[in-house]
Amino acid sequence: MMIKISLAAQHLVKRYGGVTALADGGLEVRAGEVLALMGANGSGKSTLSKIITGVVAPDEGQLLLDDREVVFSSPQAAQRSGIVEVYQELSLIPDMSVAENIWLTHEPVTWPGIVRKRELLARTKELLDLFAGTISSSLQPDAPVRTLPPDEKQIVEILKALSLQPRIMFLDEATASLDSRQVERLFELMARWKAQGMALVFVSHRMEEIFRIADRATVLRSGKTVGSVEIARSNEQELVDMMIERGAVSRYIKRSAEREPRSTAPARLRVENMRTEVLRDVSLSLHAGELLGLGGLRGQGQNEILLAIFGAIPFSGTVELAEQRVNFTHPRQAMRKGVAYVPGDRSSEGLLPLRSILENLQLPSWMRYGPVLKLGKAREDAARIAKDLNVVMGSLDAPVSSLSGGNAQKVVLGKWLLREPQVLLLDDPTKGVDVDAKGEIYKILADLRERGTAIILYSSDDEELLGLCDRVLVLHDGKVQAELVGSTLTRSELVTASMGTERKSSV
Amino acid sequence: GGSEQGNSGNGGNGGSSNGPFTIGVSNGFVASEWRTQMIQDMQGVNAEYKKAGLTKDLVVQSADVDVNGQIQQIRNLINRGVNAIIIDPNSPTGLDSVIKQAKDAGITVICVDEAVSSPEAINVVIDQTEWARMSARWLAEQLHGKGNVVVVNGVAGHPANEARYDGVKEVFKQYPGIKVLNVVNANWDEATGQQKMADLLASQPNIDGIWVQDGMAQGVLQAVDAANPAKWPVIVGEARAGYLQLWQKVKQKHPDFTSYGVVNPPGAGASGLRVALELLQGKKFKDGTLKGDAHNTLFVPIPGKVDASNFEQQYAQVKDKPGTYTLDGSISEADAKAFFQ
Amino acid sequence: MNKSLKLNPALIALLLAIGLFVLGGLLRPGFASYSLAINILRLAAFLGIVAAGQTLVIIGGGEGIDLSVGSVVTLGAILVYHFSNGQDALVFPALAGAIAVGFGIGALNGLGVTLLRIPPLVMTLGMTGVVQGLILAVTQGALTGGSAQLMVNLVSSPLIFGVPGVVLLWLLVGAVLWVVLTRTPYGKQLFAIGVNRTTSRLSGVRVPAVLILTYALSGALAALGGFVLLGYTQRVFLNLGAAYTLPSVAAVVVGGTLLAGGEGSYLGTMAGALVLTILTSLLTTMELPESMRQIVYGLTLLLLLSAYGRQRKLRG
Amino acid sequence: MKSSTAYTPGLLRTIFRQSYLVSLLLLIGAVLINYALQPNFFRPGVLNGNLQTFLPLMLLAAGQAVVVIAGGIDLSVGAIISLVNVVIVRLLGTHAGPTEILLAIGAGLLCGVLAGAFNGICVAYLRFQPIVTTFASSFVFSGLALWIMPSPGGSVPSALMDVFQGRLLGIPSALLIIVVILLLWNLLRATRYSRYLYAVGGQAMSAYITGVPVTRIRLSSYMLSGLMAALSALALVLGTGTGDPLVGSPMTLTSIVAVVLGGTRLSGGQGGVAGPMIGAAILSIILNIIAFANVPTWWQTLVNGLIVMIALAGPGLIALVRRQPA
Ligand SMILES: Nc1ncnc2c1ncn2[C@@H]1O[C@H](COP(=O)(O)OP(=O)(O)OP(=O)(O)O)[C@@H](O)[C@H]1O
Ligand SMILES: Nc1ncnc2c1ncn2[C@@H]1O[C@H](COP(=O)(O)OP(=O)(O)OP(=O)(O)O)[C@@H](O)[C@H]1O
Ligand SMILES: [Mg+2]
Ligand SMILES: [Mg+2]
Repeated sequence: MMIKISLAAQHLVKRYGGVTALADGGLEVRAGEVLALMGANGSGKSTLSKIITGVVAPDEGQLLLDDREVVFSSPQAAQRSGIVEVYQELSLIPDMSVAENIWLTHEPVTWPGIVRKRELLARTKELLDLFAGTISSSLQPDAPVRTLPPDEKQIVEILKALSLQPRIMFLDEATASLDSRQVERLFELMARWKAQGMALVFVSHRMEEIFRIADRATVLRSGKTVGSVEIARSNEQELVDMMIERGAVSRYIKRSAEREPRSTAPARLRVENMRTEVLRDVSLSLHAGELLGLGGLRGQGQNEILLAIFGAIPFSGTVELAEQRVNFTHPRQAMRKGVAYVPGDRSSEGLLPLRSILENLQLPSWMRYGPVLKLGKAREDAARIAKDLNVVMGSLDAPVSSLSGGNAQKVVLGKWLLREPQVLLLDDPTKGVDVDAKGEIYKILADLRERGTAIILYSSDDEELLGLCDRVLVLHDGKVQAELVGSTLTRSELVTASMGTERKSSV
Repeated sequence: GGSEQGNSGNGGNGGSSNGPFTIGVSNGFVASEWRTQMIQDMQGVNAEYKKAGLTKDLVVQSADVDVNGQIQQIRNLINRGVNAIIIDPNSPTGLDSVIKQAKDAGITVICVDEAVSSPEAINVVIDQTEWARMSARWLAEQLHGKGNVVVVNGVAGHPANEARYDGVKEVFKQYPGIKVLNVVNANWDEATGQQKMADLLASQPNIDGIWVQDGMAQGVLQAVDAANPAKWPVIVGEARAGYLQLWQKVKQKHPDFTSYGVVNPPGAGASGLRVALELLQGKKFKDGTLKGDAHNTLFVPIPGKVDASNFEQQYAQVKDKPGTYTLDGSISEADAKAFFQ
Repeated sequence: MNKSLKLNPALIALLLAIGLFVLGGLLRPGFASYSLAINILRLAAFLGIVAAGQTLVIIGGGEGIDLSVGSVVTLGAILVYHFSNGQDALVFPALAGAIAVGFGIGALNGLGVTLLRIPPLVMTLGMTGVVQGLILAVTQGALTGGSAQLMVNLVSSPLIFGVPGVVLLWLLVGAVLWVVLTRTPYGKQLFAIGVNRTTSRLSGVRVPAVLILTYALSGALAALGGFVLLGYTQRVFLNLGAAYTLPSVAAVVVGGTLLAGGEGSYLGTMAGALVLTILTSLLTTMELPESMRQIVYGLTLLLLLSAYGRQRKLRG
Repeated sequence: MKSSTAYTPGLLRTIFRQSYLVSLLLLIGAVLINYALQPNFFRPGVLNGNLQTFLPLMLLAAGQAVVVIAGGIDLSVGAIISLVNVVIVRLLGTHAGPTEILLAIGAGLLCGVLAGAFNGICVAYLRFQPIVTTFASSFVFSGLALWIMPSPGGSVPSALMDVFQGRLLGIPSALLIIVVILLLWNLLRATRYSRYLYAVGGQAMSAYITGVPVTRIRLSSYMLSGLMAALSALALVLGTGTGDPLVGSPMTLTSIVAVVLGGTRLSGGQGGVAGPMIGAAILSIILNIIAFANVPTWWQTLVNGLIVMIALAGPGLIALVRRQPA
C-alpha cells in the first residue's frame, strides 16, 4: 500500500530559442485522484509533464513534492521519487523485446548485474495479462517491439511505466492510439490504481474520456495554466471555452441533405477483391463528392487499404480510377493520377522535421516549377494554401518542427491540397489534434466534398465517422464486416460490427 | 609453433640439390610502381632459370597488407612448401619470428629492398644510407658548403626513410655552412610532394637547395617549375623516366639547370632471386661478403646515378618509357656467383 | 536545436578559414603572402572538387558516405592520362570518358546501397578495393600516356590576377552545385530523403533513383577531381587520389553539413576545404617534427568540430 | 509505413535472430574452400599459425562492434594500436624481467583505455559527430606513437612470444584468447550493462528518458573499444616481436568491414561481437584462398575486392530475391 503524497508544480517556464513552450505552467495532484490535463495542441501539456518527470530542464518555476521543493536533473531522479510518464511519442527501443523494454533500467538482477531472464519473462507475462483479451497473440514478452502495431506499442509503454510501481503516473495522450476495448480496459486499471492511492495525470483530446475517468481538470491555454475545475460540476462547453479563446466549438458538418451522392454516376474509385498480408478480398467503390468512412478496431487493415490504393504496398486485386484499370507500384504514379494520401503517423511519415514549412508543402509538387525552380511561384502557392488552412506559423521558412500537432497536420493536408487531388485518402487525420483544429479540418473536408473530391477517411474516433461520413465500411480481421449507411449508420451498429462476429484471439 | 612447421613443407629442406625449385615472393604493398617493376624484373629473371630447368613459376603474393598480413603471406608460402621466399618487408623487425619459422621449415629466406634484423634471413639490398649520402654530398658541393636547405622525406617512421635521412644528416654535419630550414614528410607520394613543396616555396623565399627522396622529386621539380623563383634552388632528383623527361623539359627553359638522381633499382628483387638460387644449390658465401650488425646483409652495388655528365644518354634510354619507369639494374648470374666460394 | 549555433555554418567555416590564414601570417612571416594564398586556393580546389560529390552523398542521409572517391580520382586521372595521351584534341573526349566511368562506378555504389542495402561506408570501401584491383589488373603497374599542355594550362598556369584556372573551375562547380541543391527538384528531393525517407516516398519521391543518381554524381565529380589533379601533377600514380578520401569527408563536416543528412550546403564544404588546406599548409611551413604536425592537426580539427556540427542535447 | 519484418514465433525465431548466422555460414564456406586448396590447413601448426595472424583483427573487430552497437563508430582504433604497440615495446626495454613485462602490458592496456576515453568524452559529453571525431583523434594518437618511437625497433623477450605462439593449458594460445573473449561477451550479454549498450544504440532519446545514463554508456563503449584495440596491439607485439609506429593504421577500415560482414548493422542497437570476430576471420581467410588458388599476381587485389563485395552483398541479394515475388 502506498503512502499518501501530493505533487505541485508552480510557474514553470520553458523556452526553445524563440518558441515559448510553456509560459506559466502549473498543476496540483493528490494521491488517489485522476487529474485531466487539457489544452489545445501546442498549449504545453507535454512540456509541462516532461518537466515534472525530469526529461526537460525548466527555465523557471519550482516543484513541490509533499510540500518539499524538489529538483529533478534527470528522468532517473524523478523515477526515484516515484514519478513516471507514459510518453506521447513513446520511449521504446524498437530492436529490443517487449520484456527488455518494460524492465530496462530496473531488471531483476543477481550479482554481478546478471539479469534473471526467467523471472523477467514471468513478471512481463503478469503485466501483459492486465490487457488480456484486448491484445493479439503476437504480443509476447520476447517479441521485438519493432514488430508490434501502434496500439500494442502504446500498451507496452503503459506497462513499462507501471512496472516502476509509481506513486504518480502521467499518461500523455495514452488513449490516442488505443481502440475502444483497450481504452475500456485502461480505464478499469486506472480506477484500480487510483483506489490503491496512485495519483494519475491524464492528457487527452477526447472529451467523453475526460468526463468518464477524471475527477478534476487543469486547463492550459497557450502555455499558461488558466484554471482547474471539478469535472462533476463542469461541462464540455465550459472546458472548451477555457481551452480556446474564441468559444467556437467544432461541429461535424453533415452533407446538406438535398445533394445526395449520385450513385448512378460512374464510380471515381473502384476496388475489387483487394488482398494483402492483412486484407482478405476487400471491395469498395467511391463516387465523386462522397466521403466514405473506414471504421472498426485499430489494425484491422484500414490503413492497408489506403496504402495499397496509393501504390505504397504490394497487393493483389484490381483498382480502377474513373473506370480505368490502374496498377500503381509507387506512390508517385498514384500521385500523378490525382490520388493523395495523408498518413497516420504525422512525424515519421508525413513531415520533414528539419526542413521549412515551404519545403514540406511543396515536396510532392517541385516538378511543377521547372527544371530550375521558380521559387517565387512556389512560395506564392504555398503561402496561399497555408492561408486557406490558416496554419498558425512564424513564416514559411520556419522549421515545421516548430509547429504544434494541429498545425503540423494542416501542413500535411496542405501539401496534397496544393495538387487538387481527385481522390483523397486520410489515415486518422485528427489523431492527437485539438478540438479547435479538428473543427477546421472538418470544414476543409466538407469543402473538398462539395467541390467533388472523393474522400476515404479512416478514423479511430467513432463520433467522427458517424458525424462526417456518408457511408462507413466497418473492417474486421481484414474483411469488410458491414456497410453502414443512412438508418444503419448508428453508434450501436458501428460498435457491434467492430467487434466482429467472433472475438479476436485472446491470450 | 615453429617446430611444427618443420614437416609441413614438402621437400623444403635446403641443402644441396638441383631443383627445379619453387620460389615464393611476398610483397606487402601494391600501390607502387617501384614494387610492380620489381616483381616484373623477378618474373623476367625467373623465366631464364625456368628455361634452364632450375625453377618453376614464381609464387607471388602481392597485396596491400599490414605487417600481420605479410606474416600471413609468408606463413602461406611456408605451408605451400616453397624452397625459398623472397620478401620485400613491411617491417625491418616485425617478421623475425615468421622468418625463423620458415628457416625451421628448411626454407631459404631472402629480403630485398630493405634489410631485416633476423639473422635467419639474407638481406640483398643496396646501402640505403650510402644511397642518400651520395645525393647529399652532391647537393652540399653544388652549394659550396653553405646555404639553406629543405628536406622532403617519405613516410615518417618508415625504416628506409629513417636510414636515408640518417645518411643525409651525417653528410650535412660535415658542412657547417648548410642550414636545414625545414623537414617535411610527403609519404613518397608525388602529388603530396608537389603540394608541400609549393607551400614551402611560397612561404620561404630563401631556399638554396632541396634534398628529396625518390618518388617525390618529380612533384618537387614541378612545384619549383611552377613557382619559378628568381634564383632556382639546387634540386636533388631521382632516377625515374618521369623525372628525366621533366628535367629535359626544364632544360629547354633553363639551360644551366642540373640535378642528380641516384638509382634505387627495383632490380633488387631480381638480384635477390639470383642469390637465392645460388644458396639453394648449396653454395656458401665467401668470407666477409656479408655485412651489417647481424652479418646477414649482402650490399649489391648501386647501379649508378644520373647527373649533368651522363644525363644525355640516360635520358635517351628512357625518353619513351612510361613516366613511372625507374632506371634499373640487377646483378648478373656471374655477379651473383662472385659472392660465393 | 540551438539557433545561434545553426546560424549559417558555411559562414562560420569561411571566417575560420580567414582567421587561420591571418594566424598563419602572425605565426610565420611570409605565410599570408599573395603567392601562398593563390597556392592554397589551388590546393583547396582539388579537395573541394573531390568533396563536392561527398557533400551530395552525405546530405542524402542514411549514413551516406562515399569512401571510393580516392580510388575514382586515381582511375579518372589514369584514364585521361592514357586516352588523351598528351594531345590537346583528345583531352575533352578523354575527360568525358573518365567522367562517364566515374559516373558508372558511383551508380554501382548506389545500386549496392539501395537495392542490396549494403551500408554506404562498407559498400564504397569495398568498391575502393575493386577499383584499385581493376587498375592493377589492367595496367599491370605500367601507366602509359601523357598529359596534354592544354590541361596543364587549364589547371596550373595563371589565368587572371595569377589565379589558376582550376580555382575558377572550382567556383564554377560551386555555382552549379548551389543551383542544383537549392533550385532544382533533385536538390529539394535529396534534402527530403536526407531527413525522412518514408515521408519522401509517401510524397512521391523515387528514393532509390535519387540516391543512385547521387552516388553516380559523386563518382563523376571524383573523376573530374582526378582530371584536375592530373593537370597539376602531369603524371599519374597508383595512389594519386588515396590521400583525398577521408579529408573530403572532413571538409564536408567542417563545412557544417550534418553527417546525419538532410542539412548542409556545398558553400560550407568549399569553406571547409579551405580551412583544412590552410591548416595543412600552415603546419607544412612551420618547422615541426612530423609527430607534432599530426598531433596539432588532430587537435585543431577537434577544435573546429566543437564550433558546430554537434549533435542535439539529450536533455532539452 | 510499418516496415515490420513479420514476427515468427518459436524455435525458428531464436535461430534466425542470431545476427551472425549468415557470417557463420560464410565462414564455414570459406574454411572449406581454404581446406580444399590447402590440404594441410587443419594441421595444428598451420591452424595455430593462422589463428595467431587472425587474432589482432578479430580483437579489433570485437571492440569496434561494441562502439557500433552503442550507436557510434571508431576510426581511431588503428592509431590506438600503433600507440599502444610502441608504448609496450618502449617500456619492455632491452632485456625485460617479469616486472617490466607486467608494467609494460599494464601501461599499454591503460593507454588504450585512456585513448578510448578521450574519444568517448568528445562524442558523449561534447557531442561531436563520431566519424569525424575519431578521424581527428586518430591523428593525435598516431602523432603520439611517432613521437614515442620515431622509427620501428625494440624487441620482445622470446619467452613471452613463445607463450603466445605456443600453447596455454594445452590449447593454442590464440584459440584460447578467442574463446575467452567470446565467453566474456556472453557473460556481458546477460548483464544490465549490455542492455544499456543496445538501448543507447537503438534509440538514444528513448533510452535517456527511460533513465539510461546515455552519456556514460557512450563513453564506456569507446573505452571498451580502446581496450580491445590495446589487446589487439598486444597480440601484434607478441606476434611480431617489435614496435612499429605505423603498424595499426591499415587495420581501421578493415575492422569496420569485419563488423558489417559479421551481421552487425552500423546503425547500432543490434548485432553482437561474435559475428564481427567471424567477419574478421573471413577477411583473413580470403587472403589464404587467394594465396593457394594461384591467382595471377596482378589480379590478386581485384579478386580480393570482388570476394569481399560478394560477401557483403550476399545477405542483401538473398533479401532482394525474397522481396521480388511479393
Ligand atoms: N523541442 C522543441 N523545440 C521547439 N519547440 C518545441 C519543442 N517542444 C515543444 N515545442 C513547442 O512548444 C509548444 C508546446 O508543445 P507541447 O508538445 O507541450 O504541446 P502539447 O500541448 O503537448 O500539444 P499536443 O496536444 O499536440 O501534444 C508547441 O508550440 C511546440 O511547437
Ligand atoms: N544519460 C544521462 N543521464 C542523466 N543526465 C544526462 C544524461 N545525458 C545528458 N544528461 C544531462 O542532459 C544535459 C545535456 O547533456 P550534456 O551534458 O551533453 O549538455 P551540456 O554539457 O550542458 O551541453 P554543453 O556542452 O553545450 O554545455 C546535461 O545537463 C546533462 O547533465
Ligand atoms: Mg503533447
Ligand atoms: Mg505536440
